[in-house]
This record gives sequence, C-alpha cells and structure tokens, in this order.
Amino acid sequence: MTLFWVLAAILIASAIWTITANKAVYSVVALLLNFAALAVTYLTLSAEFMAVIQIIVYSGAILMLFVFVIALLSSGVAPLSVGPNRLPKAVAPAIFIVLVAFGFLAYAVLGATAVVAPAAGANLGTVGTAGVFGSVADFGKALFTVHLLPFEITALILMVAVIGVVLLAGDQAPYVATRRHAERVEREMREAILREGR
Amino acid sequence: MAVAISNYVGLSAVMFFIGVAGVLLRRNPLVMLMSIELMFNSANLLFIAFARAWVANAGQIFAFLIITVAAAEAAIGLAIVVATFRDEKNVDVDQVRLLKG
Amino acid sequence: MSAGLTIPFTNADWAALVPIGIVAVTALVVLLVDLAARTYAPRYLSIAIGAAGAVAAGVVAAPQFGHDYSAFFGGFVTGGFTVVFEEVVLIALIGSLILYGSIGKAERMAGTTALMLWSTCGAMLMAGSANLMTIFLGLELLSLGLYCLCGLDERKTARESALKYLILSSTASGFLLYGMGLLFGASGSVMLAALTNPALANNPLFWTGAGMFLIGIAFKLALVPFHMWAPDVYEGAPLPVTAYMSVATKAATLAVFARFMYAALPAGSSDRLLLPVWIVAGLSMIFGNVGMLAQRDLKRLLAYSGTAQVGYILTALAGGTSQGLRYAIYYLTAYTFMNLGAFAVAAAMSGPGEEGSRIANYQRLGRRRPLLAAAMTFFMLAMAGLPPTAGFLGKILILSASVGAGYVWLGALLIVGTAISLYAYAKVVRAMYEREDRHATHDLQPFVPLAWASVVLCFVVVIAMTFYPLTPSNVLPLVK
Amino acid sequence: MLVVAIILLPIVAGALLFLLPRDDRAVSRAAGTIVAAATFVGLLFQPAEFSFRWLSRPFVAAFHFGATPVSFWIALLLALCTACAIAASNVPRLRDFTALMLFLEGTMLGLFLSRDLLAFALFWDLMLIPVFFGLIGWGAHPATAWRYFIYNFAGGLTLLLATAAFGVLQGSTDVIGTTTAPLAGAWAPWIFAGFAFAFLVKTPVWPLHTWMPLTYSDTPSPMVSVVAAVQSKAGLYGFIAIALAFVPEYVHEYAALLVLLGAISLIYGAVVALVQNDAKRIVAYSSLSHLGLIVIAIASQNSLALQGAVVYIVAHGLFSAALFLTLGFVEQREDTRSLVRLGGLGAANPRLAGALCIGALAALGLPGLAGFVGELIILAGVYQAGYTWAVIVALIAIVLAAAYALRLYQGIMNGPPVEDLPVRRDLTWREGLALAPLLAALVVLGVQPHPVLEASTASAPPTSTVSR
Amino acid sequence: MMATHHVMGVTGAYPMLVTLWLLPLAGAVLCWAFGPQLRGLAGWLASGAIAASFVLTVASWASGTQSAGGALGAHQYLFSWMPGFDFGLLLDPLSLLWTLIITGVGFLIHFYSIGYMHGDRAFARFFAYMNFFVFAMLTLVLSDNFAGLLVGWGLVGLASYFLIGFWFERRTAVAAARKAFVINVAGDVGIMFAIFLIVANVHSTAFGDAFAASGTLSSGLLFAICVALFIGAAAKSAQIPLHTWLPDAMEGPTPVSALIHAATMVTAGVYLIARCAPLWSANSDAQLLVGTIGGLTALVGAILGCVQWDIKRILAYSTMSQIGYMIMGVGVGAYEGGVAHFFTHAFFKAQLFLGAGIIIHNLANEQDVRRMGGLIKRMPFAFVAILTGVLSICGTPGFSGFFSKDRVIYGALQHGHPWLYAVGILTAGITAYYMFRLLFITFWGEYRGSVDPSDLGIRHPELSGVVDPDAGAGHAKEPADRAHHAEHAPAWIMSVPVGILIVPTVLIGWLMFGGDTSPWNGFFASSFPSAALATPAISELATSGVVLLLVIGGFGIAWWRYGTREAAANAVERLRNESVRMPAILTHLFYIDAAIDLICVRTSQLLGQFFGRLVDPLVVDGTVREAAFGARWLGVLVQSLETGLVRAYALVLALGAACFIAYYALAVAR
Repeated sequence: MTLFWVLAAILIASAIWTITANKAVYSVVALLLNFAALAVTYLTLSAEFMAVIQIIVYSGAILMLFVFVIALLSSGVAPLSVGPNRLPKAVAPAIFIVLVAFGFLAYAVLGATAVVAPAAGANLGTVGTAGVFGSVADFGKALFTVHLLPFEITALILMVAVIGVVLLAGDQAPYVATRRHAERVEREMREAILREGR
Repeated sequence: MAVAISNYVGLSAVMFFIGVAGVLLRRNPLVMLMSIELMFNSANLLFIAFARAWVANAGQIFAFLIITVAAAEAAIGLAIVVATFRDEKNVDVDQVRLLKG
Repeated sequence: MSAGLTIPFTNADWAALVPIGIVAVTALVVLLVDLAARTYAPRYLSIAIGAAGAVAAGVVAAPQFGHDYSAFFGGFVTGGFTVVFEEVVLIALIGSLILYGSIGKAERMAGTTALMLWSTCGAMLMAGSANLMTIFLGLELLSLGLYCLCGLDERKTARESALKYLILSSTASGFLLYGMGLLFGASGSVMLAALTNPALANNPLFWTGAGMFLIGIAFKLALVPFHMWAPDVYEGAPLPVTAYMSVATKAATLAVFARFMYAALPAGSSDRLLLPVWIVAGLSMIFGNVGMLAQRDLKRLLAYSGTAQVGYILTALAGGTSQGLRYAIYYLTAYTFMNLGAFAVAAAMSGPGEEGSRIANYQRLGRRRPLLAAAMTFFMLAMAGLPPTAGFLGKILILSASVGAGYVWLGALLIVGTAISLYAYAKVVRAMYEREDRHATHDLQPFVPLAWASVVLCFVVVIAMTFYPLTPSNVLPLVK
Repeated sequence: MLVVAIILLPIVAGALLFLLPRDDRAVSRAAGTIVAAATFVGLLFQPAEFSFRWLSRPFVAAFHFGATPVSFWIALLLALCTACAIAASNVPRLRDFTALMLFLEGTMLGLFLSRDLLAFALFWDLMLIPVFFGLIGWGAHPATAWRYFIYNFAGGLTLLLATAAFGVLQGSTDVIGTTTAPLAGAWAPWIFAGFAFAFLVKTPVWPLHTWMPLTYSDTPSPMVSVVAAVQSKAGLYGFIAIALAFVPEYVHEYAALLVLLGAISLIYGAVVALVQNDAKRIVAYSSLSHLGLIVIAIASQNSLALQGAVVYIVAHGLFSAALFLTLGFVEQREDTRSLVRLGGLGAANPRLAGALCIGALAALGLPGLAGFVGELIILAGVYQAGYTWAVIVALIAIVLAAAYALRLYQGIMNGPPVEDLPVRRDLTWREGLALAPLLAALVVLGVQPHPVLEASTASAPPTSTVSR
Repeated sequence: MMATHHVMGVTGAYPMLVTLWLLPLAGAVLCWAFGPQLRGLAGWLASGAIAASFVLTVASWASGTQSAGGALGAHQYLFSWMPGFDFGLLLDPLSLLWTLIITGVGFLIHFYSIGYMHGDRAFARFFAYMNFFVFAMLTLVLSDNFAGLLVGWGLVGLASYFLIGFWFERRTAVAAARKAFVINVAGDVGIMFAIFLIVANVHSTAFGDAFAASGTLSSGLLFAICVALFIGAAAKSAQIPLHTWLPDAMEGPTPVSALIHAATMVTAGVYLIARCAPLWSANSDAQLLVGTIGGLTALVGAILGCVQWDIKRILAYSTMSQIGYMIMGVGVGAYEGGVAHFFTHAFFKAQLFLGAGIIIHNLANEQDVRRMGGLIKRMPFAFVAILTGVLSICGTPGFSGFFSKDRVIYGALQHGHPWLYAVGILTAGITAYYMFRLLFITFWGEYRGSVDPSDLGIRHPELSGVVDPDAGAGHAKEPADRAHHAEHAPAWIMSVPVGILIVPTVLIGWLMFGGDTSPWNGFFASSFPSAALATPAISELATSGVVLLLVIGGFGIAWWRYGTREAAANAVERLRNESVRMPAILTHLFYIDAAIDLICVRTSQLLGQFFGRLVDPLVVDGTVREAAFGARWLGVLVQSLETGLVRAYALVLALGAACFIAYYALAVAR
C-alpha cells in the first residue's frame, strides 16, 4: 500500500516534471525516472516480463534515441531554443480542458472499478515465480499462441519504422538515376579529386 | 491484494492527462513526443492493472505490443523532427506554420 | 521448453492472411528489386511491381467473399465485410501508385511504394480485425507508414505536414489506446465480441472506454472537431499520398467503426452510446462543407470535403440497420472513385516543383484542356451529389437509410450540408470555365496515359455505379 | 425504346457536336435545330413506355419513361422551344452553346417523361447543369450562375430527401402516372413539404423567386427562352403529377397557404414588372406573376382549374419563349435591353415589332391567344373552388399585365426613333422562321385548346372539385 | 354540366353567316401580309370585304334565318373547348342590328378612309387594322356565348389600341392607345368575373343557358353578375368613371374615331346590356345602378363637351354623352329605346366625324376650333354634313335623333326613374348648346387660321385637352409626310360616304315612329323581356315639347354667345377670354383623370418602385444573400481557425475529447 502511494507520487511528480522542464534533457531524465517507477509498479501488478521490457526498451532504447536527437539538434552545447509563443493565451484553456476531461473520466471510472472482479481460480502467485500469472513463460505462451498475429504485425511495424526512417533521413543523399548519370558523377568526382590534388 | 485496481486506474488517468497537457502546452516537439510517450505508458499501466484484475494476460501482451509500437513511433517521430528542424534555428512547433488556411 | 507450445493454427488461419501477406511481401520485393537494379531499371518498375502485388492481393481476397472465417482467435475475420473494405483500400493503393508513377520523384519510387504497400497491410488488417490488439496494430501500421510518406518530399511543407500528422495522430492514438484499456478493463478481453455482454450496458468503464475509443476513430475519420489536422496534412503531403490517405485511412477506420458498432455493442445501447458520433457526423456535414467555402487550395478543399463525406457515410450507418451498412459501403466505394478521380486530375495539373492544387491554377482549364476540365467538373459534381453520378444515388440511398432508421435530422443536415457544398465544388468548376483569366497560369506538363486511364476508369465506375448500383447484400452477416 | 431514344438523342447529339470544328456555326446550328425538331416529331408518335429496373432496395426504382397526357404536351413544348431557340441563337462559341442547349433539352425531356420519382429527381438536378454552364460561359455576371445553381439545387435536395422518404414508405418510386394510394402517416406532411419546397423554388413563387430575375436577364436569350418556358414548368408539373397524386390531402390542407403565395407572386410580379427598365426583367417578373396563377390553380384542386393550368403551362411556355427570343434579337441589334435607351424601333423593324407585339399580347392574356384560354379557365375553376379573393387579385394582375406588357412593347417599338441607336436590318428569314412556330402555336391553341384541355382530365386523379 | 342547352335562334348550317364573319379577317390578313405589294389597292380590297359582308348580312337574314319555337335567328355551331365552353354564331334581331351598322357604316367609313388616308406610309396596315376591327366587332356581336363575346370584346380593344396608336411615332398617340387598352382590359376582367360567376352557377357560358337560369339565381348573385358585366360595358362604352380614355382616343385618324369611337365599338356596352336584358330585367338594383351611371355620364359628357376646343374632342364628349343616354335607356329597361338611339347615333355621329374629318383634312390637320371659323364659305359641303348631324343629335323634330332620344328619355320615366328623366331632358338642352357652339365657332365669322395662337388663348396645350405637353401647340399633329400627299386624293371619295350618310341621319328615325306599334318595336318584339309599365303622369308628347324647349334654349345661348354678328366680329377676343377664364374644374375635367391617375397609376407605380427597388433586392433577396453571406462568413471563420499551429489543433482536439468524455461519463445509466 505504502509502496503504491510512493510510486504514485514519483510517477505523478516525474510526469509533471517531464512536461514542465525547461530543457529537453531534463524532460528525458524525468521521463526516465517515470519509466523506472512504472517498471516497479508493473512488478506490483504481477507483470514481471513487462517490468523488464519497460526498463530495457523504454528506458534503454527509446529514451536514448531522444537524447541523441537532442544532442543532434542542439548543435553542440547550445540548448534547444524556442521562438515567440504564438498561442500565449492557450495555457489556461488548455489546463481547464484537461482538468475537466480528467474530472469526468475520474468521476466515471473511479466509481466503477468495483465491477471488475478477478476470475475465479486465478493462478496468482509471487512475482518472479515460474508458471504463475505474469511470468515470462506464461506470457510467452500466450504471445505465441493466441496472440501470434499481433506479434507478427509488430514485425511489419518495425520494418516500416526502419525503412521509413532511412527514407526520411536519406533525403539528402546524392541520387543516381541511370548508369550514364552514375558514370558522369563518378567522372566529375574523380576530376574534382584530381583538381584538389594538384 | 492490498491496493484496489481503481487506484491504479486513477493513477493512470492522472498520468494520461499530464501527457495530454504536455502536448497542449509545450512547444518543443521532443517534449511533445515525450508527452505522447507518457500517454502511451499510462495506457500500458491501465492494461497491466486490468490484466491483474481480470487475471488475463492479454492485457500484458497488449502492453508489450504497445511498447513496440511506441518504439517505432518514437523512431519515426524523431526522424521527422530531425528532418523538420535540421535547418531551423528554433526547435519550436509554433514556428512551423507554412501550412495554414 | 517448447513442450507445451503447439502452434494452434490451421491452414485456414494462414490462408486468411494471404492477401495481406502478398502485399507485405510485394513491398519487400519492391525494395529488393530496387536495391539490385536501381540504376538500370525503368522508372516505373517499382510502381509496376507494387500495383501487380496489389492486384494479386485483390484477386486472392475476392474469393473470401462469402467465406466467413475467424482466424487467429478472432484476430482476423474474413468474409464479405472484410473483403469489401480490403478491396476499397487496394483500389486506393493502386490509384495512388499510378499517380505517384505519374508525378513522383524517381529516386523515392521504391521506398514510397513499399511504405504504401505496408500501410495498406495495416489498413487491410483493420478491415478484418475483430480484436482490439489487431485493430490498434493495424492502425499504427497504417499511420506510421503515412507519417513517413507525408514527409517524403523535398518541400518543407511535406515535412511540416508529417510533423503535424505525427503529433496529432499520436495524441489521438493515445486516446484510442486509453479507451481500449478501459474497454479491456470492462470486459476482461480484447475481443470485440466480448463487448456484446449485456452486463456492460451500464458499465461506466465500458462507456468511457467506448467514448475514448471513438475519439480516436473520429480523429482518423477527420470528423469535426477532430478534423483540424486534415487540411494541413493533405495540403503538405505529396499529392499521391494525400489521395491514398484520404481513401485508405477513412475506409479502414470506417471498417473498424462499423464492426465496433454492429458487432461489439451490448444490445439496445447503440442509440445512446453512439449519439456523440452522430452529432459529430452532423457537425462534419455542416462545417466540413462550410470549411470548403473559403479554401484556395484543392487539397485543403478535398480535406474538408472528405470530412463532410464521412459525415454522409456515418449518416447511412446511423440507426444500425443492415441497409445502412450496405449504403455506407456503396457511398464509400463511390467516394473512393470520385476522390481518386479528382486527385488524378489534380495530378495532371502538377508542374515541375509545383503541385497543381492551387485553385487559381485551374483558370481557363476549360479552354486549355477541355477533357481534363470536363473530368474535373464531373468529379466535383459527383461529390456534390449531382446526377448522373454515384454521388447522387449514394445520397438517395443514405437518405433512405437515415429516414428508415429514424435519423431524419441527420438526413436534413445532409441536405443542408450538400447545399453548402455545391458552392464550394462549383467554385472549382467555375474557375475552369471562366472566360477571362485573372492569374498567370503555369505550364502544364504532359500527362501520362496510365493516369489518364485511371481518370477514365474512375469516370466510368462512378457513372456505372449510378445505373447498376450493386450493394453487397450479404455483407451484414459477415460483420460478426 | 423510342422514348429512350428521344431522351438520349439530344444528349448524344450534343456530345457529337464537339467533333465539329470549334468555330463552326452554321452546321452546328442546323444540326441542333434538326435534332430538336426530330425529338418533336418523335414525340408526336406517342412513344410507348419503357422501363428498366434500377433499384430493388431500399425501394423499387426504375428508369421508367413514357409520357403522361400532361407531360406529353410539356415535352412537345420543350422540343418546339428548343428547336426554335437553337435556330434563333446567334451567340459566340455557337457550337458549344448548341451542345449545351441539346443537353438541356435531353435532361428536361428525361424529367418530364420519367415515370419514376427517383429518375425525376435525377433529371431535376441534371437539368441545372447546362444552365449553370450557360451562365458561366455566356452570362453577364458569374454570380448569377451561383444564385441559380445553388438556389435550385437546394430545392433539388429537398426533393431528394422527400423522394427517399417516399420510397422508403411506399416501397417504390415507380409511381408517376399510376394511382398509388396517397401517403399517410406522420411523415407525409414532411414529404409534402420537401416536394413543395423544390417545386416552389423552381417555379418560382414569392418569396423564393430572387434567383429568377437575375437568371432570366443574364442567361443568353435562346437558353432563357427554354428555361423560362419549360424548365420553370418542372415545378408545376411536379405539383400536378406528384404532389396532387400522392399527397393530395396536404395540398388541400395547405391550399390556403399555396394560394396565398401564388396570389402574392401574381400581384407582386405584376407590380414590380411595371417599373422595371430591363426588358428581360419585365418578362421575368411577368413570369413570376403568371406562374403564380398556375400555382393558385393547382392549389385550388379544382378540375376545371387544373385543365386551365395545363393550357396555361403550354401557353406561358410559348409566349415567354417567343418574348425572350424576340428580346434577344432586339438586344443583339441594339446592344441594350434598357427601355430607357430603346424606342421607336417599330418603324424600321415591322417584323420584329410584330413578333414582340404578339408575344406581349399573349402575355397580357389577349383573347384569341393561348394565354387567355388558360387564364379564363383557371380562374373559372378557382372561383368554383371558392377562392374569390384570389380571383379578384388575379383580375387586378391581368389589368397590370396589360400595362406592363404594353409598356414593354411600346417602350421598344413605339415613340419617335431614338437618335443614337444603331439601325440594323429587320428580322432575317432564319430568325423569323424560328419565331413563327411559337407564334402560330399561340394562335392555334388560343382558338382551339381542346386537346390540351383534355390532358389533365385524362390523367389527373384528383377530379374532386373540392369546395370549401 | 347541364344536360340541356338553351340555344337562342334556330341551330343549323349557315355558311353565309360564317363567311360574313370571316371575310373581314381574310381582308385583314391579306392587307397585312401583302401590304407592300397591294399599295393603294389595299383600301379597295378592305372596303370590298366589308361591303361583301354587308351584302351577306342582308342576304343571310333575308334568306337563311328561321323562326321556330319562339326563337328567331340563325345559330351556327362552331366548335367546343370543353363542356360548357361551346362556341357558335348567333344572328338574331339584336345582333343583326349591330352587324348591319358595323358592316354598313363600316363600309362607308372604309371607303372614306381611302381618301382620308391616301398617301400614308402605312396605308395597307391601316386597312388591315380596320378590317381586323370589323372582324373583332362581328365576333363580339355574333357570338352566342359569353366567352366568345369576351374574345370579341378583347379583340376590338386591341383593334382600337392599334388604330388609336396608328401613328405610333407620336408619344401622345402611344400613350392614348395604352390608356385606352388598359382601361378596356379593366373592363374585360369585369366580364371575365361575370363569366366565372355564370360558369360556377350555370356550368355553361352560352347566353341561352345563362338566361334560362336567370330565374333560378339569387338576386344577390344576379346583381353581382350584372355589376361585373357592367364594368366591362362601362369601360368599353366610356361610362363614368372609366370614360377618360375616349377623348384621348381621338389621337387616332378621324375615320377611326368615326367607326370605332363613335358608331360601333363604344356602343358594345349597350349591346351587352341589351343582350343580357333577361338578367337586368330580373334585377331592379342593377337597373337602377346602370341607369343612374348612364344618366350621369350623359350629363357629365355634355358639360365637358361645352368646354372643349378640339373639334374631335367635342365630338368625343358628345359621343360619351349620347352613349350615356343609350346606357340609361337599356339600363332602366327601355331596351328598344336604347338600341334605337344606338342605331340613329351610329349614323349621325359617323356623319359628324366624317364631316369633321373633311375639315381637318382640308386644314392640314388643324383640329382646334379656335383656329377655324368662317368655314361655311370654304367648305359648304362639310357645313351641310355637320349641320344635319347637329340637328339630328340635338333632337330636332323629324331628324332621326329626335325619335330615339325622346324614347330613351321617356323610357326612363316609364320605367319609374323620374330623376333620370329629368337628367335626360337637361342634357338634351346642354347638347344643343355645345353642338351649336361647335357649329358657330367653326363655320361662322372669319377664318382664324392665321391668327397667332396665343391671341386665341392657346397657351397651355394641356388645357385644350392634349395629353402630352411634348406634342406642341395642339396643331399639326399628323405626320408631315402624309399631309402633303393629302391633296392628291380625289375629293369625291370622301364626300360620297358623307353624302350617303346624310340620308339615314335625317330619315332613319321614322322607323321608330309610332311607339309600341312602330316597325322598330315589332322587329324586337321577341328580343327583350316585356315588362308591365305604369302609365306616367306626363305624356310622351309633352316630354317632347319640354325637350324641344330646352333644345331651343341651348341653341339660343349658343347663338347669343357665338352666333350673333357681334360675336362673330369679336371672335378672337371672346374665344381668348373664354379660354383664359374657364374654371379650373372644367379645364381639368372634374379631376377625374387626375384621380384615376393618382389612385391607380401612381399608386401601382409607387408600389412597383417600392417592391422592385426596395423589397425585392433588400428584404426578400437580402434574406437569401445574408444566408449565403453567413455561410461564406462561417467558411472564413472555419478557415481562420486553421492557424497552422499544431498546438491549437491539439487544443481543439482536446476540447472535443473533453466533450466526448463528459458525455460518456454522464450518459451511462448507473
């Protein structure tokens, strides 16, 4: 119980920090903290595999990407800068809208969770134990049987991501349309090198 | 189990709307992307909490798949951000408004 | 380790996926061929392979019509409903590929083709999925591909559109996902079928989950007020991508919505549960059409048009009658061809470094390219719902459905919206036939025969659909 | 099959005209005239009905064509007006214009000959398109094209909604000319409202008329002669063939309102026509006035009035076509339509003056011409139906009609010759021959309208002389 | 529909009747179509057609007409529009009378016109119109039903319009023609309304059906029918207050005035009432109304005739006045008298007009009597013609007017209308005054054509009744190109018809001599309903004496003012003084014209301006435009939301999402 509230506090605080930090790097750090806390929360919910994945994939891979990009865009040491705010009056409405939406959602959902009841005869046990709910084996078995199709689709998604990023990034690459063109480019480059050398 | 599922649901709702607020309030596209990650994570928390409640591992698997998607999305998102702001002085979505009515 | 793990799927399961598989594999082939033979291959090779794959997938998918099978534990359901939407998406794919072949940059041909094919896989999955997971993954597959496709152009606006699309769409995906979470929480299952449990009818989790799920759907359908992204993204994205996006996203999302509506709701709850959707559809019909009035760019105009047209389609669905679904599909098909036709003409107007979407550029087209102008006129009038086009018959059918289902107010809004829309569509027509041109017009590049063929095909289909209105009558049983 | 051929012939011929050289004038005009005349002849053969199933769901609909006794006359009128108008036309880009005229004829033939409500609605919208292009390509102000198109399309949409509702309720729209049981139930008044709005806009009736003066004055004369003469009758025909047949109770229930609107149109159009200076606008407002009378006739649901209405539909078509064509000749010669500028043309142009005179006299209801027959019998019927006040309003309007029709005629043809007007030659043979059939028909029908009078008794189901 | 039809006359095939009806039409068409080729022959052709018609009329009456079952006359069925609207021709005594005048006097006037219109540029067109008029008038009087009558009624109006505006390059003529036509249409609609009343109650337009049913109709309905019919009659016959077009109609050529606006068309109202005698006889209210208006018109016309200077206008007001007599006669029920006055009037008024036409013709289109004078020496033939006409119209005993007018006046008394009787007597005196005034001013004294117009008081052309101030000083109105051709016409062409007309002008009244036993009454014995009349206190002879006294009085005053030697010597000064000092109410013709102009013309123009310039564009169309503008404004508004700021888009999205969530949170039934 206490653990939950601590985690909740960390989660909320780090989330707020994420969206309020002045510098993007601080946001990443805050997010890292958030993800870590989330991983622990998962453990309290019998999701050991997910806890691990959360750390490895999210914290380890995704957030690193963010850091790289921040570094790339910051052009060395200069911080990411912003221009003039074109929606200066949007803050209050935005917060109001968010609070209202949250209020309604909370009003609806919190009064209703009692409906949810664990299935009878559930195989719940200590987290980390093999064979119980949420264990890696249990998880894997479901993943490769009942949920095989979604899993396969993720392969396609990742493929799209890879190819897409390559295409987006490769925008500036010299393009070689035909063989003749290729030869001409090659010849020009060679001549240029020769000129440089002289 | 000591903590009611509703607490987790509430927690995830708070996180979700913090994420929404991030998208609405921040002008840095990277922070916006991070806010979106927050929203996805809150959904993950929801799935895992309900998976625990129902003792149905479909929720966990869903969360797992969401993480994968989030990774792909982050990759593409960052690529687009880089492509967009590579030549810009400011990394600020407010400055990107060639397209308007 | 693998002792207890038997793959519990039969050939039928895999057979269900063959069309999608063909498309996915075609994408790989395109990339590989390009890699191997980029320097030597003709310009259109990627397009040709991609289109061939799409045609093959379409042909393979067709026999699944009438063969209901729930593959992968409901992850993918084959049958008439799925096939119809798959075919629509494939048609959009083929049309867009042809357009891309006509005006696209050679160096991006392969990558674009591949991404379009994979996006199509996502759309096809959405058409067939009866399971929240596959819905979400299909949607993301579609969207991720589209984010990239939007940005694949040297114009700054293209990248801007990609960025805007990414941020807004991901936010909407967040809502969708959260809604799915709540739905899962309510039913304890990711299967849509589990949502029909009558006990859920009064469950706040279910209601709010459905609400947030529908927010995501409404965003993808660009319904007012979730439409704001569409004009900017449509305008910025390369024209063939816009053409693809305007049809494929809408068709796939409509499939999801229709399945959700027809097969995933507790009995008797749908009227109240879906009321916001109908309201939003009504708003879309009004403001989508109003939004067109002031536009100066054809793609923006078509974005708003799309918003309104989806409103029409939803009007057909309102009330949840089997007729309604049939007519929605009819109108969707008609819209696909009208829309592709309009985009094809716009593609013909593209000049070097310039997408032919500024309406000012259409001045005097009636004199310069009479046939092109006639085609554009036809598609504009078709979208406005004038006879003798499928748009006209479609509206009649939709009206009859909405009247029959008791949603007359939606029908009335449709009428009001259509009246407004006429002004906007006719504005394009007027520009083409005005006697004096007030703007210098740019040179027109020659238009490739294949694209012409697509224009003619769209024309013929839109006419033919009017006189032979085949609405797949046995779609409805296949939804569940 | 002949009936389909009659509808398709102008459309196909119009498309084929584009094969001619762009600057060809004589051939396209001749071809257009011959095609329109051919449809006229074809109609005289009383073609058999033709039906082709279109929809089975959500209601039965068919491409079902065939003339009813009423529509037979309107279709004949249409073919005649089109032939005359094409023969009379002398506008820039004549080939394209002729093609548009033929499209217009084809679509309107489709409208009047269709026996299916859905096909009726289809052609209803379709017939707007050629006029829209005519206004865009040849009109003075593009804004008029919008006004026309959107206003009428709005009417077309309510027609569409009503048709859909009708189909859903009745199960079939293949009903025009049959004696289907009238609609009943909660939806019927709304269906009636949808039909009525479309018909009233098209006619037009005050206060839905404001598209009309602009359209009539801006559209090139040959086209407006067809639009004013025949297209405006679509609404009235709709009232007779659809509203009276399928929602007669509501026509009866709202008869007072319809009669009121008709009466307002009648007097309003006449009074406004009295002070217009644009010659075409005078005729436009006079149309508002004349068609208001027909609306009254229909709303009165009196069999005598209906018989008169059919005659008047044809008569108004003939004289408004003749008037617009003649005014077109005047405008073409003198480059103006303003009564302020015009005057004294009669001395140098006796044939032109004669034509305009006959047209104007028919418009003011001179006995012996077709318009008189219509007015007389309509009002006799309306009086029988008990709307004495409407009859008196109509009689006042007839006096006003005399005033404005003579003002039109005299303002152009009489008075001392105006110095700065160009002197051009009188009507040519071609122009004269284009007008002759219309004027001759006015006289013939004015003397013996029997066959047209019979039309509505042969078809109109509500023969009950409703007396209030 | 009624099963049985009451047909007046004996139904049969009468080819001569149809021929005499259509001959003028054929003449009109020929003259119109081949005018340029026919040239001068057109006049002979047209006259010939009318002459043939006249001969056929006489012949068909003599040979073809039968009398059977109480019906006298020939009835020829023509065609039918629909049940109740059957058309046919009917030649009975009443229509025979009119037909004879139309074709007989019509022929003379046609013949006269050959001379009068000689050299006019539109010579053939003139005869086409004239023939057309005769056809229309024949249609009117020969029709056997109200609808056919209305057709003729409208067509004579049209012919009148064409002929008044014959010289259509003159603005005054154009305006006068339009005025005449519009007022006549106002009359037409009255008849139309009567037809509606009849059709609604009798289901037929045939005279026979209507009259047969007149006994069954309620008196209110009958009164309404009569009033509606009388509106038509009043407009056509220039009864107060619809008379204002008649003086203006004098813009037409003089033969037109003689034929249409004196002899035939303007008496159509008399015909109508005489034709509908069964209706009037059945309703005393209608009789009183119509008789009163007729008497009033007679008086007013006579008074206004005293103050005119234009020779044709004097005659026009006299026509109005005389028709007032006729209407009074047929209105009160003295049908034979009214019809008789029509008959004699046709001759003497045609005579007067044709005589005046000779003067006008010879004076190069001068019409103002002040610029005449002393013509007795220059045109003795014209003097004789006009003198006989004046004597006849004044009711000089022995002249035709004496018989008919006295019958009308006495008829009013017989039918119980002493006030009308008094008015009739008074009017007779006034008539004598203004007719002799005309005679003296025109023929006595010295010729004043060379006197400066202003010395004669011709300062304000509008005071002498000219419609349009643009037209100049009221003289030289006819186009110049025709004036200098005038002398080429042989004089006998114009003289012969006048000479022929003198005979009936003087003698025809003897037909009516003998009261009820006269051949006249015998001829009409079966035509009019007979009413039992009380014998009045005053005898017919006494009446004639009183009338004669007043006529002599009128003559005396005219003589005293214009006829004496002194008056002739000071004519210029006297005429100027009279012109200048004339009371405004008389120069403005009792302000009737002005009132009609204000109430009808100005008001409708004002309404037209109001609706056409204000209501239509601003209110009716304004609403539509505001709606369209509103839509476009919304479009701009929607567009302005597209700021291009992704955060703004997200905000809208979030707003929508919040609304959705709120709905779903609240709508769930817990």
